[in-house]
Amino acid sequence: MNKVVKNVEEALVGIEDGMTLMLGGFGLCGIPENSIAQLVKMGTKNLTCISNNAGVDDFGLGLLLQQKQIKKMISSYVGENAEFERQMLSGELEVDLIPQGSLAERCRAGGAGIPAFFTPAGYGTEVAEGKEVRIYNGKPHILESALTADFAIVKAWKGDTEGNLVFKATARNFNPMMAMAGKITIAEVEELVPAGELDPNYIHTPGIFVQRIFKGEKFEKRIEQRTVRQK
Amino acid sequence: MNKVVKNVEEALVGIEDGMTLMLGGFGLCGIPENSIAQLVKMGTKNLTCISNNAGVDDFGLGLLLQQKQIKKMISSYVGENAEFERQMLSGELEVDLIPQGSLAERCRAGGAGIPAFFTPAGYGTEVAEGKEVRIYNGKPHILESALTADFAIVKAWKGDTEGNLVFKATARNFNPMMAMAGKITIAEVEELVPAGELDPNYIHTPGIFVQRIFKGEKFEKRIEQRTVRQK
Amino acid sequence: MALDKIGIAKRIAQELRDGWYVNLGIGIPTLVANYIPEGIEVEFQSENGVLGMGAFPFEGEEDADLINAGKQTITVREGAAFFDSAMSFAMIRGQHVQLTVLGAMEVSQNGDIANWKIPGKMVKGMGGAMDLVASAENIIVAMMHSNKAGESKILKECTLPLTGVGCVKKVVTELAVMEIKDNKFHLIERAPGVTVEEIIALTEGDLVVPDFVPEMVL
Amino acid sequence: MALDKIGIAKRIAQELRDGWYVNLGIGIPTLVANYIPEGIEVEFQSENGVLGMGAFPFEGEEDADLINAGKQTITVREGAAFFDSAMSFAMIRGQHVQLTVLGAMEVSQNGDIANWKIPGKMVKGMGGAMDLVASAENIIVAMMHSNKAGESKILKECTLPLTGVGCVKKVVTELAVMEIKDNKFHLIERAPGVTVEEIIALTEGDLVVPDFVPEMVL
Repeated sequence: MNKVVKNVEEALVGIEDGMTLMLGGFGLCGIPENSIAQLVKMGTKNLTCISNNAGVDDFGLGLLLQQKQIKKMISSYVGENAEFERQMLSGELEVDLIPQGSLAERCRAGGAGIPAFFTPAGYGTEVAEGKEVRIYNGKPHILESALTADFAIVKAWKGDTEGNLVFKATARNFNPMMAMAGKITIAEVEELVPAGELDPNYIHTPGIFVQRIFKGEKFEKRIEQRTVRQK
Repeated sequence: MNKVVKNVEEALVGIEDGMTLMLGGFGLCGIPENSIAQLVKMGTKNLTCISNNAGVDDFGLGLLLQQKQIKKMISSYVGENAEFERQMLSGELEVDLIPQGSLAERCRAGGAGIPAFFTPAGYGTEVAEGKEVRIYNGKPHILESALTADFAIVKAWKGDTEGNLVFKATARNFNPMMAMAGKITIAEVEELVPAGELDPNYIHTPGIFVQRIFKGEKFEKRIEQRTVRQK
Repeated sequence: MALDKIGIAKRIAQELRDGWYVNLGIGIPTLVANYIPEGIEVEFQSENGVLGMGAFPFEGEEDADLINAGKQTITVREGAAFFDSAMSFAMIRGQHVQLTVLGAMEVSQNGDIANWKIPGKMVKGMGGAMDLVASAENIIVAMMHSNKAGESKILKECTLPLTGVGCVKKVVTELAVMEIKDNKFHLIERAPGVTVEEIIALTEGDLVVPDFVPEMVL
Repeated sequence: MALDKIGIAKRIAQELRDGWYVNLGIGIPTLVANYIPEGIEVEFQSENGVLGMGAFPFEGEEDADLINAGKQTITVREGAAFFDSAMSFAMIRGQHVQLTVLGAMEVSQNGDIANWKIPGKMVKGMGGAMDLVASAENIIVAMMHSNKAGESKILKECTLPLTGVGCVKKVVTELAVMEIKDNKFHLIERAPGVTVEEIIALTEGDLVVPDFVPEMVL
């Protein structure tokens, strides 16, 4: 089942103002940078973006924030982005902050047909406001619901023509769950290979979750905190 | 963190009468056969076994059924085992039949600290009796709870000294989720390799879930339905 | 003449659409894979953890670690993927599989299905069937129209413990293709040479019969 | 003399036990990895998806695809494993991680912790902290005893939005090691040269002080 589209332009066809997008990545690691650049070009507005972080001021989702294309962010951590903080504190940007594990699990649940589940994370905090609480094993848990998106955009290391994906190291992060939760899932990959080249034992995201796949033109893969030791 | 134990005898130390065990495998594919043989030898009684199937009459969990070591089975499909059916229909054996997807998800939930979740599977059937029902997206769902076990016993293809596991083809099945859900998880593997030999990108079960690992002495890997075509 | 199992499989195969992921149950449904219409591409998912199932292996090339949900040895096509049972049912429950074909002991006119238990007599378990029928958007049942005693299995109400409620959309038997809607069976096609009267006689549930009932083309 | 950040990290490192899986938060907690006591083996989990974190990379060997939860480039040890965020928090929520060390803006005597938001001023988000504190059996907080204005952060009740309730078991500051139980702080050790009086002066919460408070041995 060939899922290959020619380029990022073709891959993002159908994304419209007001839609909900999921975007993979943790910090700047494993983000779909080609697709984000294309979203800037398209100028799509009033987006709801579900993404663990919001990039930095001049890279990743920060680029969409600069252009005021995002109406609402659903994230767990946004500490590296001054423009984000400004828009949020000024009320220009709606923000729904979610514990990271709940965010991951809610995306997985959305993809897996689990509409809701109980988790201890956030009990007794702002996050639990208005949510149902139940005691399990003597501990309070809150009921969290599934997340889905009109489009999920993920970035993989290698992908094949059938949409099977493999991620590298910690660039995997949210990508596999978001791939499951998109009504349409778009994968940008560093290497696009023919079906049969990836070992079926070691596929991270089976192609059934991916509707469109393309080879990203350029990956800058910016490092947020270059930390080294001396030889 | 070295998790290696000498042999199956050492691996199964601590399993006692009346305990709850999870055992990986689908049919006879990917079952921990060395550990099952050892359980027969140990003669441990009144076990509650959580396993998708109950083996066949003379292999897999069927061996424990023959010896009447099992008090209760929690499974999804038991159609290949006449002794099982006899014990169940006569009331000698307690049986809790669970939809296969709910069984997999309940094991995962047990390992993942999710005490309960909603699923559409089983609504309107015997499985839903006594369970809470809620409508999500216009469809009724039932609340299912997590499963855990005193010991989870899984079978992997390759494992390293740190307990990282890799499964082969469809022998993966329930093994990864059960590995997550055991208070103590025992892995029997075909190949035991030094830490560092398995590619960290392609570990199916990270070692954190595994407390004991050993190389199985002998794998018969019996085929239930040998189906072939002619050349 | 009533269809044989292969006929039923062939007729169901006509329901396949290009680009679909399909889950085939044990028995007749498994045979559907042999009759994919030309020019379309589908992928088969097996709930024990494989996407991209291929043909049965050549003799001597069976791999005990590679089976389908019917425990039969299989092979995989290029582009296949293996995964665990939780991921497999994430695909099913999350409606990523476009078509489910499975067998049944009884089907009722509101779309209920029973296929896992005969109280006091037989309990094989539901396996993945309850997850499949509760989740799939598109379910086709492959079954015999009546049992060996000639009693209809196409019923007003199921008598056996249910596998799922209100979920079956289409039934293909050795005699007919029927759609289920508005709490009735609707006769769509009849097997070659089978008369509408024969079908009516073996259908206990309410059956809507249009003026013209075409014969299946296999 | 009050400890510096390294001192706090060294003291916390003494809490490590052989065979533990440990999650270290951003900031001082990250430093703990540098002071693992001899003769014990621990594995570090980072919630962005790695088990078996090693040292920082040599210059020129950084990999943009290999970072820790603080977004720092890292390396991994032999026997490491990568996984997705759902799996990572399955480890955390499922209590497979034996120790969590994290920073805090405030801690209260019933074990509440606040570290993610200052209303109207600063909102970084909770990241994985809420999952970690809600799940971990064993949580050590690394923090400063007071803020720059000299106001205590070891409180009767937190004033900032909470990250978790009743979860902190132990606090290590530049001045002291304190246990939390029975709704009180219990002074266990003092930093070298720091007096009990100095600690009392900077502790707003109820503090139980035993007759003898040993100095930390670092």
